[in-house]
This record gives sequence, structure tokens and C-alpha cells, in this order.
Amino acid sequence: MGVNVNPTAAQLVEMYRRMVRIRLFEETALENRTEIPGMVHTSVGMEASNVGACMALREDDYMVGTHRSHGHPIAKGARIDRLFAELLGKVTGVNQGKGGSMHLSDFSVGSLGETSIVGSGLPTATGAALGSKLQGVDRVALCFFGDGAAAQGTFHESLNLAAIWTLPAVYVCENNAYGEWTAFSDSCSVPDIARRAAAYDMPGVIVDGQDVVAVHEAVAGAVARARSGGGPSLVETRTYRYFGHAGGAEASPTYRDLAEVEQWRTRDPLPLHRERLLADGVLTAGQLDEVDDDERRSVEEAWKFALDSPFPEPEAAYEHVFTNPVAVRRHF
Amino acid sequence: MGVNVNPTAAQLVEMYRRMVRIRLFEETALENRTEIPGMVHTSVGMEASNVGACMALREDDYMVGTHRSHGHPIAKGARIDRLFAELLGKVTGVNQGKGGSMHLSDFSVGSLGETSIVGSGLPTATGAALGSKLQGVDRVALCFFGDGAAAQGTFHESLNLAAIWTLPAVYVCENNAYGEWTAFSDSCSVPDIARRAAAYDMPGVIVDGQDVVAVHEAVAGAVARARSGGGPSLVETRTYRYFGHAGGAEASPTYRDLAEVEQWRTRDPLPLHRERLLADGVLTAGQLDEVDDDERRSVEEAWKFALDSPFPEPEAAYEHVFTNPVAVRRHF
Amino acid sequence: MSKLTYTQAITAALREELARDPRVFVMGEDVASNIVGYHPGFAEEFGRERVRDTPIAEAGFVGAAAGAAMVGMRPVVDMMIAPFMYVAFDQIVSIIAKATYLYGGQTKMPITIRAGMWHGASIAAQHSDRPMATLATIPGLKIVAPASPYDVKGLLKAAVRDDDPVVCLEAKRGWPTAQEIPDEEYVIPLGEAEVKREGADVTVVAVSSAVRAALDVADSLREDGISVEVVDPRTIVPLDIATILASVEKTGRLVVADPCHEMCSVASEVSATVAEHGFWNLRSPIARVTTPNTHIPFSPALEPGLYPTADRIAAAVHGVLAAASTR
Amino acid sequence: MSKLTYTQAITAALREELARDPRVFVMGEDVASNIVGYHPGFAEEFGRERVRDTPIAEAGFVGAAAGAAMVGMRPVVDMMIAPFMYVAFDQIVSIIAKATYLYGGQTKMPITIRAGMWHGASIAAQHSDRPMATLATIPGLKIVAPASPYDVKGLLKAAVRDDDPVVCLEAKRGWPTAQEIPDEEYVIPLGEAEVKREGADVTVVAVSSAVRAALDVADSLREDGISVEVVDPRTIVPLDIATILASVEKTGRLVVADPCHEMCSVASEVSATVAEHGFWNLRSPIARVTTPNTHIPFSPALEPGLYPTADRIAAAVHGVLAAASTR
Ligand SMILES: Cc1ncc(C[n+]2csc(CCOP(=O)(O)OP(=O)(O)O)c2C)c(N)n1
Ligand SMILES: Cc1ncc(C[n+]2csc(CCOP(=O)(O)OP(=O)(O)O)c2C)c(N)n1
Ligand SMILES: [Mg+2]
Ligand SMILES: [Mg+2]
Repeated sequence: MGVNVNPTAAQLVEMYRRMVRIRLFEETALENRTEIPGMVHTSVGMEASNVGACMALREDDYMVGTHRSHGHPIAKGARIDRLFAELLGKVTGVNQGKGGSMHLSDFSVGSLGETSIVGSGLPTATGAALGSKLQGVDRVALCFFGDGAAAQGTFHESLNLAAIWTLPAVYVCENNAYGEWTAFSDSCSVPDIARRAAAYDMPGVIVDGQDVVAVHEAVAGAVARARSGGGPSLVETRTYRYFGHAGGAEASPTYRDLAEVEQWRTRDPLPLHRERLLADGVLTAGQLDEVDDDERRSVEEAWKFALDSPFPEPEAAYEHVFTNPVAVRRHF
Repeated sequence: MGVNVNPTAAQLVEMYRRMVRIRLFEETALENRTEIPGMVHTSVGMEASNVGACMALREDDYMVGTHRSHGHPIAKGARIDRLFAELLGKVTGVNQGKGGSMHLSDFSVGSLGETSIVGSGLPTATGAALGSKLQGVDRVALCFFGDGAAAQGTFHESLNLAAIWTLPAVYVCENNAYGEWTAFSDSCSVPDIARRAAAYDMPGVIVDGQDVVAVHEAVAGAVARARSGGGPSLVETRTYRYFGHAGGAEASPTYRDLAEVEQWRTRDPLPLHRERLLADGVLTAGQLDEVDDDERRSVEEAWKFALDSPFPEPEAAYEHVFTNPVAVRRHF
Repeated sequence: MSKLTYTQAITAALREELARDPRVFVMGEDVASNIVGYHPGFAEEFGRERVRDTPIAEAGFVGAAAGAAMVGMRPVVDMMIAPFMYVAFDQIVSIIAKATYLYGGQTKMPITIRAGMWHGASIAAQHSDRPMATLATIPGLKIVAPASPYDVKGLLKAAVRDDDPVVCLEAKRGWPTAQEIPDEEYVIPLGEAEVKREGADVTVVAVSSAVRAALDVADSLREDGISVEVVDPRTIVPLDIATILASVEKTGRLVVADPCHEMCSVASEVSATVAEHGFWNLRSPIARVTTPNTHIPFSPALEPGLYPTADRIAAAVHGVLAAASTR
Repeated sequence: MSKLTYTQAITAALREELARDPRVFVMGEDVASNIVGYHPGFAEEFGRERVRDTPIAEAGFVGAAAGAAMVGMRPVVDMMIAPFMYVAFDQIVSIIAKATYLYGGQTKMPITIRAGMWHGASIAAQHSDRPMATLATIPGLKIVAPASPYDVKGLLKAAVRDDDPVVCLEAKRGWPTAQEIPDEEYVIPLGEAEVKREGADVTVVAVSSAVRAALDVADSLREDGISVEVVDPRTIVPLDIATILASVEKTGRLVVADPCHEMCSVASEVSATVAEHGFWNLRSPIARVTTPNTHIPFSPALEPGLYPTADRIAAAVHGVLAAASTR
């Protein structure tokens, strides 16, 4: 995938900005965990993978994600006020409170929905790519999925379909070393997912998932290939989640060593990229701090927007079952 | 798979015998096609693959097959009178008339049922292998599936499971170049199925599916590996079906050239093996003719048995829904 | 008017819709090679991109239809035989049926899933399913079950034009003869039952392949002086309860004939609806004529009697008439 | 007697069955690491071969249970959350439910599939399914829906010992408190309903998580002089029709409370059965209290009222009593 995909300075800054935004969004969610109904799966530690991949896309490209659903739409450019409101089940939520934490989305920026049935998004993304091809437009569809999801049959079926149909699809496996509490090596018969690309005659690469530029480069290559009619690719980002599978800190997890978490934290994607921006003279420390402050302010405002927003009216439960509704017996 | 698996002379003869049996069984079915209700998928042309693989198993090993269901149980040693009776829906059928042509079986010889949902047998065989392992016995489970079935997610899930659990399973893809009317190259993104074994870290080999000894050797190697705790393997037999997907001769098929069929018929597995037996001095021509006559007689008898057998009583429709029955409202 | 068989009516509907709207495309196993006969000449007429053969990967290609629909296409997926849907069940339930709701109306899901119900064909338990009720338990799917060539043409066209997922469950052997069909285009709105025979004594609500049998019963009982009204819901979801209740109000007696297995069948739903909302009009128990809770056996000695045959429907009609008189 | 929660009762049943029969083994995602809490210490006690973690591959491991059962094992598959079954739906329907029939009784299929129904937990449309009716449309599956800790222990043990596939649909949040449970071993036979409260005026047939609400209604209406009989079928397949009909014979009025979506629900089946076989005993319409045919929304402002709450059941009881008096 030797495409020249050097990001511009503006892009490098925007990468930093979006990673900070995800981190602050997640920290806010965890701090207010008791306010948020249902399950919460955070992307903290995985921001470089989320952002590096999404910023390799155009805004009108498509992206499909997973139950770990916060980072992807933010990386794709979704407005966070409506995402926060969704976490709280408010009517101002991007899904009007129908989806919640596991199902963020923003169709206005090509985020076609995160789906919480593990592996179920792979065919959707494949179909979005098929739609592009049938319409003769050059939009690419990117699918995020986890290392655990790679054991699902939909992985196999989707990659095979995309390959035989030469679809403009990019499959990004965010390998964060665990699916729930199961180590990757216990769910996968080979040491990496990328090598399975060979089973579909498509390129497969492994990339450092903590380095946003490395992720961007690998995915941008795959996107360029897809956009120019070269067909699908598989990119595996090696990354890690700092917090528990669903929720916050783990006191003494049995499935992993806290030392492992600490080890990964030494390569945190935010300082890594921040130092690069400083070293390369893209931004000064002061400018970087300004970005941080900016994002902090807007995350705070967005959270406040969500808190202040009203809940939907009870009748809303009956809306959106269909686009052309049919009569349903109601209970209120 | 460099196990020494040279078949004995007796085994070589038995291979011939079973191939002749399948051929005659199928020819009888086709001659009497109008007598047989429902769909019929024949194995004519694929006898070496059926027999070479099954004869690499012990009788107490397990085998799971497909909608193309006649050759596999015969190869595994099932009594053909009860198979014929099953084709006619008779009470003497191996499934008491419940299954028909697409679902032959014979649990008494380890034939755990052919299943007509394409790809659905792969998890079953995987589970039989798991059962063996849990019971601490050394029985192996073999799964036949087609080139078309290799596109199903169950292929991926099963091979991955078998690999991580080191199960005594052997996956035999009978690649007969088509799934219905779709050419293999239109359904598969790589030129062969065997190379997908690498995606599961298991051995994968391609073998001449018209040469019963070659098939036997490859599968016997895989079986030996499985039996000794070495885990699963994938074997792809390159073979061909002479007749239509479901039924008899095709006048002018649009999806393949009749010349292609003729080409494959020049390497028919029966004369190929017959000539080897002659050349190697295993049997004389007269002895081979005796085998043919033997099999012809017993196939005729078996067909007559089936014709003469009674149909099940109507109440039989209500039996076997459960092993421990529950009351069902009846209509007769 | 032209005489069309059920299959020809499907072909006509698909051809018209493919010609009308470039966003419509057909996808399934061997659709381009026309193996089942629905798509004669389609590959040549519309090209293999829009008449798209798939590998045997139902979850993959049904799910791909969902993604294509999200970006503005209107896929028509051919499942070939209804039970093959089970392989794609999660995609149908978790994505296709739920996406519009889950994402708060941000996306339409204009997908048509065509599935032939081939019962009565000696193809045994794995191939003979009639999953109308199974799918009806899933909100978010519209379901049509056309019984006749006329109905399948009009309803399939409505399905393709609808902005929601519609499963078209086709009674592949339910209407054995050809039928006169207008040459002009027509569409049958989803959710409208049809009173296929007017009658005064008993209402028979008949679904899918039971419709033809119910009509035969109505015709033959007329000679005995029994007047049977046959109501065909045609659409299972949304179910036209008003037409059913109006008929029962008139006749006071109800038989429901439905090829689903009895348990939680469409027949059960119709019966429960009338027992709840039309109770005071009932002059006798509601009889269901369904397939028993067995699987479908292969043997032709076992299979045919399991479905709602004319004989069984007629017996049920006599039953509800007799029961009423004992009141 | 010991006080056990619903989850603890499941644990107790599984531990006893694993200890009793070496052919029994447990399989599912993170069962050994005990992520949901059903299997504390099981990995140590029974080993990781018999307490088997699986990759996320539902079709693969559910299908593997089928194969293991065919060769003499008795797998207990943990689906974690009920809708994950859809991913394995073909294996459940085409293989597990059908194999005994398809192969003419040559094989038993002693498989238990455990699936938690987590509705009311703000986990939205893809995670909140209650597929009791969906599965009941499939012959060949026995289905239990235990409401209480006592019932889940006894029914789960019966499921594991049965030679047929049994789906145990667990009302994960349906019985919030612990319950006294005998220390001695007991098994509740499949197919036996329980009259959980005796009463004279109205029968409430309540299923799964609606049972607790129905009992609360019975207790509170007693104070108003209304005597409600609560019948819990406990097993959906086979359904104990006799007990239901006997109760309706006594009370003459029926409310069915069921967390399934209304369409083709278990409530519809119960209602249709009574409308057919208990019609002459009915003194008023049969009321169903179900989940409407919407999906389950995430927002806590929308979700709770959708299920059969005590308020809705009580309103239905008043409704059928009022309706009767207008006769
Ligand atoms: C079909 C299905 N099976 C099981 C689950 C339960 N579950 C939720 S997240 C998860 C682990 C997913 O692992 P991975 O794909 O690696 O994603 P990660 O959580 O690590 O981001 C599981 C098993 C589910 N949601 N869907
Ligand atoms: C799940 C499913 N999809 C589709 C079919 C219809 N069908 C029956 S056989 C067949 C082709 C199978 O091809 P292959 O696996 O190569 O086996 P072959 O028939 O060539 O032996 C198809 C598509 C089916 N039976 N099951
Ligand atoms: Mg992971
Ligand atoms: Mg083939």
C-alpha cells in the first residue's frame, strides 16, 4: 500500500484534537457513570486507532462500528453534544434516545451506526461499499471490528464478498488484546488477524495502533486503493483498552495483569502524538495547550447540553419502528 | 502429513467395491428418478473422493455430510437397502422415511447425518470431534462440504474452533468446481480452499479427487494426525459431478460446457482405480468383474427391497419430534 | 389481461420494478443464471451488477443488503427457499428490522426479502418451513404472504416501493394454476385484507397456501347451502384486523386456516385478536386449522395431510356450525 | 432451606448437574472466567475442559453442541444474552430442533441452551429481546421460562436431564429478591404449570417476568375483594393447557400477561387455545397484556412502561370484570 499519504500539518493537528476530544468525552462519561443508563464501553487507550483510521476517510465516506461505540463517531466528526445526549437517553440524542451508549451514530457525517451484536457490522459495511459501487460514486466504506469479532462467520463472509466483488471496503480490526475477558490468543488460531487477508487475496497489514500517524498511513493506503477500484484491504491496529470491558477501572482483574495496563499506558497515543507535533514544530506547547483547553470547554458544554436536554415523550417509543408507520396497539 | 498410510490389498479392493456400489446406486436412482419424490443430488464422478476419505476412517469414527448425500454414507459402510428405502420414503428407510435423498445417514456406522442447509454440517462435525476429546476416546470426526459451502461463515468458525481446541477433526472440501450453477472462481476469492488452512494454522492440502488412493493417503494422514492429538486438517479434493446439480443429464447447460464434462469423464475414478488394481496385480480382470457383478446383484436386491417395503403409517408423522414425546394435537 | 402463473407474476413484478427505479437491484444465489426461473433474461436486460449472483453466504449478502439500503439502494434479496433465512437471521432481526429504530429514524431500510415456501414438495424438515409467524414475532418487519398470482404481483411491487423492510413469503405451490392479470400496472397497498368470497354463515380467515383450499371449500359448501366468507389478510404485518372483525361481526363464527405450525401461529394471533376485540360477536369457539407442531417429514405417505387441506377446513367449518347450535 | 437469588439458583442447578453426570459440560463466552456470575469457581472445580470458554462464534459453538450431543455428551450452552441466539439461529432450528426427526430417531439431542432475557436494563433494541414466542414457532424445541429462583433451579435441572433440546429462557431481572429454596435436590418436570395463587374471579396466566407482577396484582386486588388466580405455565413447550383450561372453567375470565411482543406471542397462543377449547366457559373477552409491537428503546424515559407491569395487568383484570357485567 505504498500510496503517498503524508498528512498535512492541519490534519496532524486535527488528529490530536479528535484524540483529545475522545479522551475527554470518555473521562466525562466515566466520571458521570452513575448518570448513564445501561452498559458503557470506553475507547480510552484506543484513540489513535479510532482517529487515524477515520481521518483517512472523507466526510462523505461511510463508517460502521461496534458496541465500543464512542470513539468511532467522534473520530468521524460527529457532534459530541448529541452523542452525550444519546448516552443519557435524551430526545436531543443523535438517535433521539433510542440507541444509547452501544449504538452511537451520526448519519450526517457517514457514521452509519455502531452495532452491539459482535460481528454484525461487517456485512453492513460491505453493503455500503456495494452501494457505492452500484451508484458509481467513489465513496469508501470502513468497518471497525474487534479481535473477538474476527471469530464470527460474518468476518469470513464479508471479506470474501468484498474481494470477489472488488468492493471499496476497508476492514479495520482494532485488536485490543481481549474480547471481554478472553485473551486474543484463546479466541484466534493464528497470532494475528492480518494474515487472514491472504485467505481472501487482499492486502493485510499490522500497524502500531498507538501511533495515530502510522494508523492513518496504513488506512489511507487502503482507502486510496479502495477508492481507485483496487478492492478491499484488511488493517489490524494493535491497541489496548485501559479500562474494564464495560465500565471503569478494574480493581484486580483476573484475566489480565494490571502491570500490563501500566505498560501500555507508557505508550499512550495522546502524549506520543503531542510530542511528535512539538518535535516536528507543527504546534508549540502553548498552542497544544490551547487545543486541550478548547476541547475541554466544548466537552463540558456538550455534557451540560445533554444534562439540560429533556427526555423524549412516552409516545416516542412508538416512533421509528417503520419509516412508513403502521398502526400499533399502544399502552399509553 | 507424511504418515505411512499405504492401503492394504484388501483395502484397495474394498475401495473399488464401494466406488462401484455408489456408481450403481446412483445410476439406479437416476433410472428410477420419477419414482423418487423431492430432489436428488448425485455423486457420480465423485466416488473416489467419497470413498478415499471415508476409508481412511475407522467404522467407529464419525462422518457428517451434505445435501449430495448418497455417496458419503455408502462410502462409510451404510447398508444400501435402507438407503434406497429412504429415497422412496418407506418405513424401512434408514430415517424411517423422514429424511429422504438429501438427508441419508446411518448412525450405526458413524454416519451422523447429511444436512441440506449448505454449510450447516461443519459445526456438527466439529462438535462430534469435541465430544470425542471430552470423552477421552480416539475417534475422529470427518466433515464433507462443497466448494460452495466454503463461503459460509460456519466454515470459518468451525476451523477456528477446531484449531484452538486441537480437535480430532478432518475437513474435506469436495471441490467439484460448481455450487449449483455458480463456478467456484465466482464464489471464492482465492484459487483454492486449501490455502485457507493457513488462516487457522492447520495443514491444508489439495489432492486429485479422481484418484481414490491419493485421496485416501491425504485423508489418512490427516486422520492419523487428528487421532494422535495433533489437531485438525483441511483436505481439498479436486473432483467433478457428471450430472446436473440436482438430477440427471443436462441437455445444454448454460453454466458449463458439455466438453468440460467429457474431459472429466476421461479421468473417471472407477476405471482409473480398476486399471491400477490390474496393473499392480491386486486383482485379475475376472475378479474385478466378479466384484462388479456382486455389487450389481446387491444393488438390484436393495432396490427391490425398497420398492417392496411399505410406507409408514400416517401417525409416524408425529413420532420423533422428541425423544421424550410431548402431546401434540393431531389431525388424524 | 394475460394469464400468468405465480412464478410469472413474480417475474413481471420484478422486471417492472427494476425498469422503473435504478436503485432497485436483485441479489441472491444463481439469480443471474435464473436457476429457479424468476429472472429469465434479467442478466442480459439489466446487467449482472443489478442482477447479482452471490456466494452461498446468506448472513453476508443479506447483511450487505442492509448496508446498501442505508446508502440509498433498494435491494431485493432472493433467499431461494425460506429456511435459508435462518442462516441470516441475526442480520434480519438485529440490523434490518431494528436499524431505523435504533438510530432514531436517521435511516430508512427499503429492503425486500423474497423467500419461497416450498412445502408439500417432499423436501423434508430442513426445506419446508413456512416461517410467517416466526418472523411476525419480530417488530420492524413488514410481512406479505400473497396467495395468488394477482396478489403476488401487486404486493411484491408494493414491497419494493416501501421504505421499510418487507419480507415477501411466497406460497410457491399454493396456487397451481395461472390467473388472468391486468396488463396495466397495479400495486396492492400493504395492510389491506381482501374478502375473496362473501358469505354469511362462517368467516374463514385463510393465509397463504390455505387460501386456495378455503376458496374451494367455500365453493363446494355453497352447494350444501352453507355460506362461507373467505378473508385473505394478504399482509401479515400490518394485519388488517378491521376487515377480519367486520366479517366476524357479520357471520359470528370463525375458522382460521394457516399453514404455520399451530404454536404461536398467525392463526393464533387472528384468533386471539378476535377473542379480545370481537368476542361479543362470536357464536361459537374459534377453530384453527394449522400444521401440527411436528416437523415436515419427507415421505409422501406422511406429508400432505399435515397442512390445512380443503377437507380439514371443511371439517372445521362444520365444527363451528355444529358447536353454535349446542349453545 | 437457603435463600437464593435467581442467579444463585442457576449456579446451584448447574453445579449439581455437572457433579452428577460427567457427560454434562458447560460452554459459552467467558463462562470459565465467570463474567456474568453463573459459574463461580466452576473452572477450578470441574476443569476448563468441562467449563469451556468459546470464541465469539455462536453458530460454531452452538452447532458444536449439536455434534457433541450426537456422540453422547449433554452440553449446556450459555448464550449470555438471548438475542445472541439469532447468530446461531440456523444451527438451532435446522440442526438442533430437527435432527431427531430428520434421522428418524437415530439420535437424541440432549442439549440445554441457556439464554438470559435482560429486558428493562436500558440496553436497547439489540439486547432486550424476549424470544419465547419466536422459538415456540419452531417444533422440536422444548422451552422453559422460569420466573422465580425456585422454578429456575428445578426446571434447569430437568432441562439438563431431558433427552431433547431445551431452551431455558431466563428472566434475568424478573424476580428481584432472593427466595427460600430447599437444600434437598428437586426437579420440576417439564410441562407442568403451577397455580401460583388460587382465586375465583379472574384467571391471570402470566409468563416469565410477568409472573412477579401478576402475583403483586393478585395480592393487592385481594384487598379490594377481587380474587385473582395466577397460573404460571413455567414451560412454554409443552404448554400445560389442561391447567389453564381448568382455571378458566372456574373463573370464567382470562387475562394473559406475557413480555413477548403482542404479535404471535405466547399470550396469543394461550388466548387462541382457550378461545378454541374453553370458549363456553368464557364470560368476557380475553385480554392480552404484552409488549407492543415496537422495538425496545434505550431511554429509561421510554422503556419501562412497555412491559406487562402490575398497573397494566391490574387494568386488564378490571377490564375483563367490567366487560362481563355488560353482557
Ligand atoms: C453476538 C454477540 N455475542 C456476544 C456478545 C457479548 N459481547 C459484547 S462485547 C464482547 C467482546 C467483543 O470483543 P472484541 O470484538 O475484541 O471487541 P472489544 O470489546 O475488545 O472492543 C462480547 C463477547 C455480543 N454483544 N454479541
Ligand atoms: C444455506 C443454504 N443456501 C442455499 C442452498 C441451496 N443450495 C443447495 S446445494 C447448493 C450448492 C452447494 O454447492 P457446494 O457446496 O459446492 O456443493 P455441491 O452441490 O457442489 O456438492 C445450494 C446453493 C441451501 N441448500 N442451503
Ligand atoms: Mg477486543
Ligand atoms: Mg460444489
